[in-house]
Amino acid sequence: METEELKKHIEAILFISGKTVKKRKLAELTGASEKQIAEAAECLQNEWNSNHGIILEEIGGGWQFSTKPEYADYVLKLYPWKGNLKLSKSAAEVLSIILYKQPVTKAEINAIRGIDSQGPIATLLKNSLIKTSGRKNVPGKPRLFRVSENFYHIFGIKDETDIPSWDEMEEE
Amino acid sequence: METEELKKHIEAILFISGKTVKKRKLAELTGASEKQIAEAAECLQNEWNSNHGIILEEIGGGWQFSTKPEYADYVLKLYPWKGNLKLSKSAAEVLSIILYKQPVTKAEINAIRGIDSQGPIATLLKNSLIKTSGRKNVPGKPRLFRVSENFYHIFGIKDETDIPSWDEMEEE
Amino acid sequence: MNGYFVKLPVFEGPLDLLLWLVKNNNMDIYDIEISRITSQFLEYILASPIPPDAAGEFLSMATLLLKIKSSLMLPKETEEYQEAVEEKTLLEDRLAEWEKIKKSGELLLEKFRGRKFFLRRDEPFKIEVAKKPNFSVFDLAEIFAGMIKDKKNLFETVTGPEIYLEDVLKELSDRIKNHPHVRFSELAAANPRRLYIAVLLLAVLNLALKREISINQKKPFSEIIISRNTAARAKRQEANHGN
Repeated sequence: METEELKKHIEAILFISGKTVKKRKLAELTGASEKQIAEAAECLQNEWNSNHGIILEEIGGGWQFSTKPEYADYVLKLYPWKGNLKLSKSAAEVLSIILYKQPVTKAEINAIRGIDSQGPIATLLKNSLIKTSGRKNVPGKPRLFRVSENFYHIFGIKDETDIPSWDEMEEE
Repeated sequence: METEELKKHIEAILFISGKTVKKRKLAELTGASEKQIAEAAECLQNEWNSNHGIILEEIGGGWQFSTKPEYADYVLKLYPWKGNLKLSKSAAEVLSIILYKQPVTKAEINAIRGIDSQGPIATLLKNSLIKTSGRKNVPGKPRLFRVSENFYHIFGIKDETDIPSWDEMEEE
Repeated sequence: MNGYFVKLPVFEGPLDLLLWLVKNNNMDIYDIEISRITSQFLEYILASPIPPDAAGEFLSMATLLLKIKSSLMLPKETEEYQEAVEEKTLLEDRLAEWEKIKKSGELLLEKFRGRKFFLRRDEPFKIEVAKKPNFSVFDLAEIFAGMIKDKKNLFETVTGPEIYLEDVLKELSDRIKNHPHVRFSELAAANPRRLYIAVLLLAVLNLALKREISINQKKPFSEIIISRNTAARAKRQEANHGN
């Protein structure tokens, strides 16, 4: 498929989805290579990001459309709950633990924080920033937590390389 | 607000919504007049409908983004559970009664069909082809049914003036 | 109290407080002066209200610090001293880890603030382009016109002579004797009233049960074909003959 056509396909897919579609998925759907997808998406990004109310973003190993922040007010009038997400310091810390230690159990999170984390975990689950993913094979079979797809969107993270590594955190 | 800016607002709102937003609602959100909205939207439509995988459509007294038919397959690939809409003969009858007699109560529908219509009404509601809209001011205050915005989209008609008159059908 | 606790931050847990004390004393996180930290830690929890749900954690940390502190005062050769050194190292590792988590939490909060107004739909298009109906709006018009024209549906009332199953059964048996295949709609057309059609249907089911006829319908709402069941009849005649 030539790039011009591929661009339209990507637009349609991203519009339908309304959230991130992974590069791999885009390649699978269109039959193009991931390299071609990346080229077409960058091309689209240039076109979109200058003249429109919506922009194309590279997020969580894929691409998505988002509204430009300057138009958020109008969107929030229509969907006020979209602006309701509030993140406390403790929720951000629990989220960091899950990000770096995933998959991780509640007991492990508690051990790192030195304090019970039931509240922040519930908030993060409610806001779809984390998800449960299987159970750990230890007595009691506790649930394991991971960050969710929404996590990458909320924090605008392109992919894993966009997060400082655990070792890098120390050097600062 | 000048047209260029208004266009971006409309884009952002329609993208987030993912369904029809009425002209009146767009005007209310942006503070523009309905005439300005119509102008901006037509302008957007010209730009969109030639160069993109998605088009802007005037549907049911408002505007919405849709994928071009040639990309519609991606909806099925991304969300395979969305099949074709198959309506039974009785559902089609009830839908036609609601279309031409709206707003109409279940008792009125039953009277025309000579048979209880609970089943077909439930199916139509489930498929968002009809909606309830207020109650009739008669004993028991029965709910009134109308066709929904989704109906206009699915049957590809702009608004009420686009509905064929059934008298004409009879004359043929 | 050396002004330590002026403008005290809120501490989430004991590690949080410990880290703050280490930083405030300009200590190396990997070389904590346990005795100084312990006394400050105790001063804090005695002087400040501890969040009730975290009191246990603060107290158990205080116990740990006191234990390490006292063991470290023993001669280096003792087992307790060695154990305390290990516990101190473990605590320092935990503290270092907590520091990284805090930093990363701050980083996330910063990213979050910058991203708050990038909104996306988060769900697929409500409108399903692939959902094409199996008929058009013109078909709907036709269906409606058909129903309205067919007004007998609307005004039918059940009056007039009663219809008995026996009569209809007999009629049906006679009819089927002369015609091997009959359409249900033909039979119904003879008396297109709902009561008659209902009784007719009962009669058909009755004969089908007796295996006098077989009934056949290709799909729902299509024509019902009633056929004389010759095989059954032949069988019965055979049986009669045998008698």
